[in-house]
Amino acid sequence: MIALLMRDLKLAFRAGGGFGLGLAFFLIVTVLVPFSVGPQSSLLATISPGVLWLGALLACLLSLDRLLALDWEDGSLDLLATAPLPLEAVVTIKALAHWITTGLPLVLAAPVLGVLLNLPQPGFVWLVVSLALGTPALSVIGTFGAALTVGLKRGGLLLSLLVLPLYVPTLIFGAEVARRGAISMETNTPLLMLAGITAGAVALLPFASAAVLRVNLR
Amino acid sequence: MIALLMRDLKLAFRAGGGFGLGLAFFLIVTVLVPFSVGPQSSLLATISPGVLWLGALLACLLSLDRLLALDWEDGSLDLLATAPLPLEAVVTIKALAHWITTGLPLVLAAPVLGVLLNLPQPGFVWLVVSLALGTPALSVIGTFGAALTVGLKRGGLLLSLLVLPLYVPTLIFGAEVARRGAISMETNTPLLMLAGITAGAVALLPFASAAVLRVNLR
Amino acid sequence: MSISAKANRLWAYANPKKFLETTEKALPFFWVAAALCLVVGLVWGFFFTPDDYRQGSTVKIIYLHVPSALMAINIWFMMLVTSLVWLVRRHHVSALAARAAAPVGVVMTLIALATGAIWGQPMWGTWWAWDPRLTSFLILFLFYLGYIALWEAIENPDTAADLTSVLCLVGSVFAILSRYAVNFWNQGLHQGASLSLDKEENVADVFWVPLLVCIAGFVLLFVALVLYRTGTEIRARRIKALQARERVGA
Amino acid sequence: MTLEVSDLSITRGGVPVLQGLGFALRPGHALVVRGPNGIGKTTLLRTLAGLQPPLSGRIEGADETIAYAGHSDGIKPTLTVIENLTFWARVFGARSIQPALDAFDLNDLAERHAGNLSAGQKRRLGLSRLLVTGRPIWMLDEPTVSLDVSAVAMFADAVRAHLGQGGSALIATHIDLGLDAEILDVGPFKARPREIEDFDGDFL
Amino acid sequence: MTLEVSDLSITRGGVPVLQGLGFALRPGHALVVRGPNGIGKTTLLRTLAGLQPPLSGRIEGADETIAYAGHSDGIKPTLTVIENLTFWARVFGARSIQPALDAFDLNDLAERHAGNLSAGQKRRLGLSRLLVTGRPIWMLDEPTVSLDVSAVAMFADAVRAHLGQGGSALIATHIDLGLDAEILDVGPFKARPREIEDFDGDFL
Amino acid sequence: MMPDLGKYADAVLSAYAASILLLVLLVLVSLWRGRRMRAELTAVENRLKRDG
Ligand code: HEM
Ligand SMILES: Nc1ncnc2c1ncn2[C@@H]1O[C@H](COP(=O)(O)OP(=O)(O)OP(=O)(O)O)[C@@H](O)[C@H]1O
Ligand SMILES: Nc1ncnc2c1ncn2[C@@H]1O[C@H](COP(=O)(O)OP(=O)(O)OP(=O)(O)O)[C@@H](O)[C@H]1O
Ligand SMILES: [Mg+2]
Ligand SMILES: [Mg+2]
Repeated sequence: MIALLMRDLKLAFRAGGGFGLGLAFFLIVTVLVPFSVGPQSSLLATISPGVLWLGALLACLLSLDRLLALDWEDGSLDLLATAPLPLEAVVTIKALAHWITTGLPLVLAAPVLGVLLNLPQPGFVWLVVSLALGTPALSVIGTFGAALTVGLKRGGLLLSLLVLPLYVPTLIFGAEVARRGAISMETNTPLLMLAGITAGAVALLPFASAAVLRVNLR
Repeated sequence: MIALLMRDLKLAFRAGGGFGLGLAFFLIVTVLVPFSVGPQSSLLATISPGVLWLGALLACLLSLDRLLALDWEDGSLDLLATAPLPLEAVVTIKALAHWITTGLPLVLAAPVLGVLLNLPQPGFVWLVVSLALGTPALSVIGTFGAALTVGLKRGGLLLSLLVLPLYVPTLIFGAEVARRGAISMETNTPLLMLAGITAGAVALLPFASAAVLRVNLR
Repeated sequence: MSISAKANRLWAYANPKKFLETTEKALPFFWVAAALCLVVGLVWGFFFTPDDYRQGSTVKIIYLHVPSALMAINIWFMMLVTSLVWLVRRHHVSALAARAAAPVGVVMTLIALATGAIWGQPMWGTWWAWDPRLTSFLILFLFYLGYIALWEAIENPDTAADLTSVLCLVGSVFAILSRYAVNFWNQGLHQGASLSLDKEENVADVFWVPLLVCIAGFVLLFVALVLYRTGTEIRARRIKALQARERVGA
Repeated sequence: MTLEVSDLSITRGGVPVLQGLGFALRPGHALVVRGPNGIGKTTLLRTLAGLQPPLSGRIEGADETIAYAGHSDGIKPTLTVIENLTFWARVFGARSIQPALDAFDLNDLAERHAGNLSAGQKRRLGLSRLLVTGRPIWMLDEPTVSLDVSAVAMFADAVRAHLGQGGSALIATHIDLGLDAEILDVGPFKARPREIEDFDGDFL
Repeated sequence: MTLEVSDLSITRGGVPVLQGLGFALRPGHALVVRGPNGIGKTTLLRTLAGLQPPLSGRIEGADETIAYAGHSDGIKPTLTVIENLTFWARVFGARSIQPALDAFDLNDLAERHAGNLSAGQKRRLGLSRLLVTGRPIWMLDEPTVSLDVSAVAMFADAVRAHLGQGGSALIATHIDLGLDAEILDVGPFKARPREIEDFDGDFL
Repeated sequence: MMPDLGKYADAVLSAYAASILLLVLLVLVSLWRGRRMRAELTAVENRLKRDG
C-alpha cells in the first residue's frame, strides 16, 4: 500500500508535476475572473469566497481524469486487480495521492489568491478551513467518478458531467462557510455539514469505487 | 480534407458526444455559480456576462486535450503526417472540428443559460455575437497548445497552463463586449479588437501549430 | 573589420566549449561589479536619500521595484531574441541561454510584484488592484511559468528547445496583445497624477542617481547569473548526452 | 497448486466465445493455448486470472496463485526500469528484484526511463515482472511479441526455470517457443450460438 | 521507384544509433531488416518515412512514395472496420476498399466496431490500410505481431502481390515470413560513439 | 544609524527583506546547481574515458 502511494506521488512529480499544475490552473482561473466580470474591487470582494471555492473545485476536477485512466491504459490496473491488494485499498490510496498532489496545494495557495480577489480580511481563515475540510471529499468523490468512467475512450468530459452534481453539496456548504466567514457571520452549521459530508464520503465511497472498478475491468 | 473533417465529427459524436459534453460542462459551471457566490439576482445579473464567457472558455479548454492526443496515441498522427495532406491543413481541420463540436454548441446554448443567470435583456444579442466571434480564436489557440503538449504523458494540465494566458486578450475583449452590451453601452471598439484577434489567430497560428507538431512527431 | 566578420566572430561563442572558456574568465568581473553596484545603490538609496514629501519613506522601495520591473520585461525580450537565434541558426548555447534566463525572469517578476504589493498597501490601501500595469505583470508571470513548465516537461532537449522557442515567440505576440487589452479594460491606479516620478525631468536627482546605480546593479547581476547559469545548462546538456551515449554503448 | 478447469464457458462483449472447455494444469507443466485470431484466447486468460467472471463452469486453484501478463505491460514510462520492477516487487512482497533483472538481461538498462526503451526492451521488462510476483501459475498472452531471437530464448529459459521450481504456465501464442509443453487447441471449443428461439433470461 | 539510401546516420533521443547505412530498394524487391532488440530498426523506418530527420546521409526516392505502418495501427475503436478503411482510402485518394477487405479476409468483420476486434483482427485491419494507400514502397515495423499462421500467410501473399505489381517493401521483423527477400542486418552499422574530447556544437 | 522610516517602516523593511531574500536565494540555487553539474560532468567524463 505504501509502495503504491509512493509510486503515485513519484509519478505525479515526474510527469511535469501533478503538484504544480493543479495549482497553476487554480491560479489562472482566479486571474481570469476579473477579466471576465470586470475589475471593480467591491464586486470582486463580494464574489471572491465563492469564486475561490469554484476554482479549487475545477482544479480538482481537471486532474481527475488522470487519476485512474493512465493505469488503465498501460494495463497496470489489470495487474493491480490480480495483485494481493484489495481494490478498496487501491482506490483509497489513489484518492489520497490525488488529495496530496492537488487538494493540499490548493488549500495552501488559496490565501494568496484571496489577496488577488480582494477577499475581506476575516475570510482568510474560513476559506482555508473550509477548503481543508472539503477537498478530501472532492478527491474521494472524484475517484468514484474516475472509476465509473475509466473504460471509456477519453471519458474526460463525461467524468466532469457525472462528478459535478456529486460535488454540489460539498460546494454549497464549503462556499457557505467561506462566504459567511468573509462577512463575519456564524459558520457552525455549514461547517458541521461539510465535515459530515467529508467523513461520510471518505468512509463509504471507496467501496462503491472498488465495486464499479471491478465491473469496468471485466 | 473533407474526409478528415467528417471522421473527426463522427468520432466526436460516437465517443459519448464531444457535442453534448462540452455543453454539459458549460451548463454545470453556470449552475454552480449561484451555489458558490450566493443567489441574489442583482449580483448575478452583474456578473452573468462575465461568468458565461468564462464558462464557455473553460468548456473549450477542457475538451482540448483530446483534440490531438487520441490521434497521437493510436498512431493516426504518424500516418497522417506521412499522408498526402499538409500538416497545416490537418491542424486547421482539427481546429475547425473542435469549433463545430464545442464552440458552436456553446454559442447556441449561451442565451438559455443567460436566462438562468439573470442576464439583462439587451445583453443576449451581444453575448451571442461575442461568443460567435471569439470561440473560433479559442479553438485555434487551443489547437496550438494541444500541438505543443501532444507528446507528453497526460499534458492536460500543462496544456491549460500554456493556453490560458494566450486566451486572455480574447477573453477580455469578448467579455467586455458582452458586459457593455448588457448595460447598453457602445461595443464597437472591443468588437473590432475581438474580430481582429480572431482573424489574426485563424490566419497565422496554424503554421505555428504545424511546425510544433512536426517537432513533436520526430 | 567588416560587420559580417565581426558577427562571425560572435557566432564562434555559440560553440559550447568556447563559451565556457570565455565566460569562465569574464564571470568574476561581472559578479564583483554586480555586487558593488547593488550594495552601493541600495545602501545609498536606503540610508542616504530623503523621504518623499507625499509618499514618506515608502519611496525607498523604488530602488528595488523599478529595476526589477525593468528586468522582468527585458529578460523576456532577451529570451525572445535567443529563441529566434536558436530557431534560425540552431546554436545550442542560444537555446540554453533562454532556458537559463527564465528563472531569473521569474524572480524579477516576483520581486516587482511583491514590492509593488507592499508599496500598494500604504499608498492605495490595498495589496492588489486590477490596474493594467500590475495585471500585465501577472500575465507575464504566467507566461514565464508556462515557459519553464514546458522546458521541464519535455525530455528530449532539442525538442524542448524547439517547442519553447515557438512558445516564446507566440507568447510574446499575445503578451503584447494582452497589454493593450488590459489597458482598454481598466484605466487603473498605477502612477496616477500624484506620482509625478513618471516623468524623468520631475524626478529629483537625489532619487534618480541611486536609482540608476541600482538599475545598473540589477543588469549586471542578471548578466552574471545568465552567463553562469548558461554554463550550468551546457554542462547539464552534455551530461545528458554522455549518459545517453553510455547507455547505448552498453 | 493445480489449476483445474471444467466445462468452462466464457463470453466477450456479451457474446459467448468458448464453451465446454476443460483441462488441468499441474505444477511443473506448461500448456500452450493455440487457436486462430479472434477465437477467444485473450478472453480465456482474463477469465482464469479473475478479471472477468465465466459464464458457466468451474475454475479451481486460481485464487491468488496467478500472475497475469497481458498485451500491455503495465509499465510507467516516467519511472526507471528499477523503479518499475521494485514497485511490483513491493506490491507482491518479493525480496529482491535482482534475479528478475538477471533473467531478462536488464542490468544494463536498469537506470533508464522505461519510456525510452525500444519495443522489445519494454517487453522484457514486462516479462521480468513475473519473477517478482512469486506466484506459481504464469498466465501469458502472446509474451514474445517484439522479442528478438535471443530474448525469446531468455524467456524460454525463464519459463523452464519456473517449471523446474514447481511452477506452471499457461501461454497463448502463435509462434513456437521451443518449450516442451502440451498444446491446448481451443479451436474445437468455439461456442455454438444458441437456438434463436431460445430467447431466455440472459440474452445470450 | 527505387529507394536509395547512402551513408545514412540516424539518432534517437539525441543519441546516434545507426551510422554509415546504405542500400537500394528496387521495384519488385523486398528487404527484411534484422537486428537485435534496441538496435534502431524502428528509428530507421521512421526516418525513411520522413517522420524524423536523419543526422546525415542521403535518402532518395522517399517523397510521397512510402506507406508506413508502425507498432500502432491508427485504428479508431469507435468506427467500424469499413469506416476506418474508407477514411484512409479517401485521404490517399483510393477508389475502392474491396481489394483490401478481401486480401485480409475482413469481409465478415466489416461492420464491427474496431474496438471490439481481437488483437490479431485489429492487426489485419491495420495492414489492410497499406492496400488503399496506393503507395509503391511499404515500410513495415513488425507487421506480423499477434497474427496467427493463416493470417501471416495472407500477409505474405499481399506482399508478394504488391511486389508483383512493381511495388517494394522494407520489413523489420524478428520472425521468418516465408518471403523471398534479401536480408539487411543492421547490427554491423551500430553507431560508434564519438571521441569524448570532441565537445562540439551539437552535443552528440 | 538606521534612518527614520516613520510609519511606513514595516512596508519598506519588508520590501527590502523580501527582495533581498529572493535575490540571494536565486544566486545560491544557481551556484549550488552549477557546482553539482560541474562535479557530475567530470565524474561522467572520467568514467567514460576509463571505460573507453
Ligand atoms: C504589484 C504591484 C505592482 C507592479 C506589478 C508594478 C509594476 C511596475 C512596472 C512594470 C513599472 C515599470 C517600470 C518602468 O516602465 O519604468 C513600475 C514602475 C513604478 N511603479 Fe510600480 N508596480 C506595482 C505597484 C506599485 C505601487 C503600489 C507603487 C506606488 C504607489 C508603484 C510605483 C511605481 C513607480 C513610482 C514606478 C516608477 C515609474 C517610472 O519611473 O517609470 N508601483 N511598476
Ligand atoms: N467488446 C467486444 N464486444 C464484442 N465482441 C468482442 C469484444 N471484444 C472482443 N470481441 C470478440 O471476441 C472474440 C475473442 O477475442 P479475443 O481477444 O479473446 O481473441 P484472441 O483469441 O485473443 O485473438 P488474437 O489471437 O487475435 O489475440 C473475437 O472474435 C473478438 O472479435
Ligand atoms: N526517447 C529516447 N531517448 C533515448 N533513447 C531512446 C529513446 N527511444 C528509444 N531509445 C533507444 O534507441 C534505441 C533504438 O530504438 P528502436 O526502437 O529503434 O529499436 P528497435 O531496433 O526497433 O528495437 P525493437 O526490436 O525492440 O523494436 C534503443 O536502444 C532504445 O532504447
Ligand atoms: Mg489475444
Ligand atoms: Mg522496434
